[in-house]
Amino acid sequence: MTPLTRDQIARRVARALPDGSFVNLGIGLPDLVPNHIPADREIILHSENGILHLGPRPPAGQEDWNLINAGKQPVTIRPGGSYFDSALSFAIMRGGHLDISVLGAFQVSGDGDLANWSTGAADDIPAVGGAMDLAVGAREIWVMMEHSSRQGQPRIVRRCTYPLTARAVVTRIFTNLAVLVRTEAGLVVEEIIPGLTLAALQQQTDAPLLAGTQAGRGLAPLEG
Amino acid sequence: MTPLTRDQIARRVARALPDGSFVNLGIGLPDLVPNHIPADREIILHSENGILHLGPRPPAGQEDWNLINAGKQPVTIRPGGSYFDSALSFAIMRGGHLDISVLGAFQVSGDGDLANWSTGAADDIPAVGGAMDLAVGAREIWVMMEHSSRQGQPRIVRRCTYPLTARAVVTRIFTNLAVLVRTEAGLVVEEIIPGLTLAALQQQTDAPLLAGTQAGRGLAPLEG
Amino acid sequence: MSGSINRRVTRYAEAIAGIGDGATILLGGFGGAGVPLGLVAAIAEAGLRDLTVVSNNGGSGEPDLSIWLAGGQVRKLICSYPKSKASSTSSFTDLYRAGKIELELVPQGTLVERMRCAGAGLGGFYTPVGVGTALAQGKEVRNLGGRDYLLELPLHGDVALLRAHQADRLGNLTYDKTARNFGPVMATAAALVVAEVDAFVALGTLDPEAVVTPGVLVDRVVTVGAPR
Amino acid sequence: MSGSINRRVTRYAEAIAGIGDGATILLGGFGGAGVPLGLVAAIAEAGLRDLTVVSNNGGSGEPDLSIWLAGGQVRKLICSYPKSKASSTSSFTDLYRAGKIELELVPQGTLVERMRCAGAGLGGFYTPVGVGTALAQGKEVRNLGGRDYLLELPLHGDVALLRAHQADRLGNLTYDKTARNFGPVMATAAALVVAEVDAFVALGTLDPEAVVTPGVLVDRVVTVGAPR
Repeated sequence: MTPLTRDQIARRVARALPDGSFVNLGIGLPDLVPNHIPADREIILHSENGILHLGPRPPAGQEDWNLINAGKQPVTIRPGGSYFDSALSFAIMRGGHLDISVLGAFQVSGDGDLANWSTGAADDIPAVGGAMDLAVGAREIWVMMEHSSRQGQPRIVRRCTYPLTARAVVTRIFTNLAVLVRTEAGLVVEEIIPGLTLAALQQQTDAPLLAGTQAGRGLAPLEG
Repeated sequence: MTPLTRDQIARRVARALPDGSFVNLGIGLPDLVPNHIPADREIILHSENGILHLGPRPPAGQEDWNLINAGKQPVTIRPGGSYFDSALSFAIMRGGHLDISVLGAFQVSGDGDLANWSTGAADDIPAVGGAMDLAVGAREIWVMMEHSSRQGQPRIVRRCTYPLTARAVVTRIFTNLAVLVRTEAGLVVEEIIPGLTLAALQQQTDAPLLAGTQAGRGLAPLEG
Repeated sequence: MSGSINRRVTRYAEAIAGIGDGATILLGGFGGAGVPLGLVAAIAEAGLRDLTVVSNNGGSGEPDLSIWLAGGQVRKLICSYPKSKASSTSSFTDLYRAGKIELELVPQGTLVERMRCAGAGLGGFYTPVGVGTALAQGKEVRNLGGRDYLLELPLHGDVALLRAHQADRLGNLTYDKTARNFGPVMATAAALVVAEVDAFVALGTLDPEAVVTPGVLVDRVVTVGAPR
Repeated sequence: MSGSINRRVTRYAEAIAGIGDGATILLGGFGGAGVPLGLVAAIAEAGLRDLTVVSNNGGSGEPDLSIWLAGGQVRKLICSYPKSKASSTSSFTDLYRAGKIELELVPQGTLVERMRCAGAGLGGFYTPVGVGTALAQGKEVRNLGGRDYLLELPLHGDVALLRAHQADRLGNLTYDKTARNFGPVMATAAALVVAEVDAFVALGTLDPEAVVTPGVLVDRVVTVGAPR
């Protein structure tokens, strides 16, 4: 029973992105996704600072600091890309024009509430950036994160204790242990790493889980 | 005592446009203004359909029907001109970015109310276009019109009887008889055609008039 | 990259496939500039009925919106300037006087801003335009910062039909001169966005700085003169 | 045409002339892209105090907003992301922890939309962003069409300081790649708009289709590297 590595989570997410989709990748764990997009799939990446169809980081020495992503890192632009101002960029995000927004998170609730912008600690410098905008508007909001915190606390919870980013938005969760989908009935486990039982997964999860099989879906092995 | 012709009113308005100003000219009487702009003055014209720095109508046979003004007539663009979409065009109008909007009118009240979009007649096809947007937002709203209607009714009134375009917006009125400025104290006549007395002008004007001299301004002869 | 995305369709019938009776159509153009005449003809030919049409103008007697009006295809027009020089003989005038068409008259800047509002995922906005006029009837008036405003609500379309200049297979668009007008905003405000273009160009041809409508907003592109 | 309009100024001192203590400054840029570093330096040198600064970021330790913060010039920051990797040692962090600076934290899309609202002459707008979060505190929540929204108000500047790519004497601007970001909107939202550009070009050089900020929105242009 081996939890996925961060790169394996990214690989699982990358495989789930439909061919031809327009996607925003948040900063943090989602940064790893582009490295794993299958070669036969055309995925158009958007970044909040006003660019569509980002390409990879350029070779050292060829960075253009006017061509960066939301993480302020140098990137490239692919043929068919475009630049636009922040107003249009956020209209694209908030207006439901992106297929998927992939975000990191501190916590997700069974109701799809998302907490990913602030730990709420007293000495934390508050900073929201585009997090709240990204969490509202895309047709699907996916979260990728470790299943538990470094202190071993569940991150999939009945109710978020960290400050909320948005309510009832997350549709799918990819962790190092499982893939979960939010349904009317609740959180359904669709994939689980081989050797881990649903009962054992539930022990590491605060929100109640349904097996894919219970929901009439298969419960498949999670592979990175 | 000769009232100004339509072209003379246009010439008076054109002389009043400050060098370097950004101006929107409404349809109707304001159409005549560009012909009279003094050669040593640079006036940048805006049209609501998304163009800055319009030039004159092209020679016959060289019309480009993708290059038109708000009156749907073919125009040209001058060096330093630009195209933009309707959202930005109306943001420029409504957001106070134009120096002057010059409009035709049916009626103007002493309080600066403007009526220029509908006669209110029962069989009139209602059509507002950009009239209400143009009447709100420019730093100055100027009206140019005949002093009286074809039926001899005053067009400068205590209260507009035609449907309003906007309230308390007009700052200056150019007619075939006079130039008037709206002040805190009321409508001040700044210029009047030679031979016409203020009393005679008042007879053709429903709203009360103040002489420029009363308001501590000169009362100058109106020349087209 | 497999190049799997291709917004181009080769026939007008494909360009308008799936648009049904009762649809709300955002129709681009100001006067004669920016009206997708080929798409207009295709909708006329398809005989769709009961349409709600959002258009700055009401048809000029040319083969524009006029032919939908003449064909009795339009139930309601949302418009800033339904009059035209050809008004006295236009279909709109006849239908309106006969009470056979519904008109929602909207100041032009409010019209475009309501579509932008829809396209940007906002719930409404306050505008000073129209305060104290007949067009404020039934609208909430609110004083904010000492000035009165009207509350205006988003205006969504089921479909936007646009005229653009160049397009690539990702759906990126440029426009030609003042034919740009409502196109870029309508492209944000409809569930299905279809553009009729002068030219379809290879990917990488369009300058990323000069793309006006990014492809993420566009679903189908058809070239002017394509077969029905 | 006499060519009497000329937005160009030759010195940074001229570019910032008239900006006073207590001004609200809209400062362009996202991360390091689009920050007008020469104008930032000029404001620092002028020693202006008590500034309210609207900026997406809070300074990175580079000679950006950081130098105004370090110089104690900023009373209040309106910002989406005041943290930086250099946070633990940044001026903002120190000032904030010491209670010496006021922070208004605004989601990035709301920040740009509030400036657009101001620039477009609107009175406010309803956004779904932030509903049910700590950033909704004190804001009106309103259900429109079945969804909850927050009322957000326009954000005006006394001054906008922008970084653009090319300019002509009428003030028309283009931008370079993702350095465009907040520039085009900030140019609409301030009483005085000053752009620092890579190059000043002859009138007629810029393609009218590719001008992003029309000159009507711009008051002064200074070229990077101009004398103080």
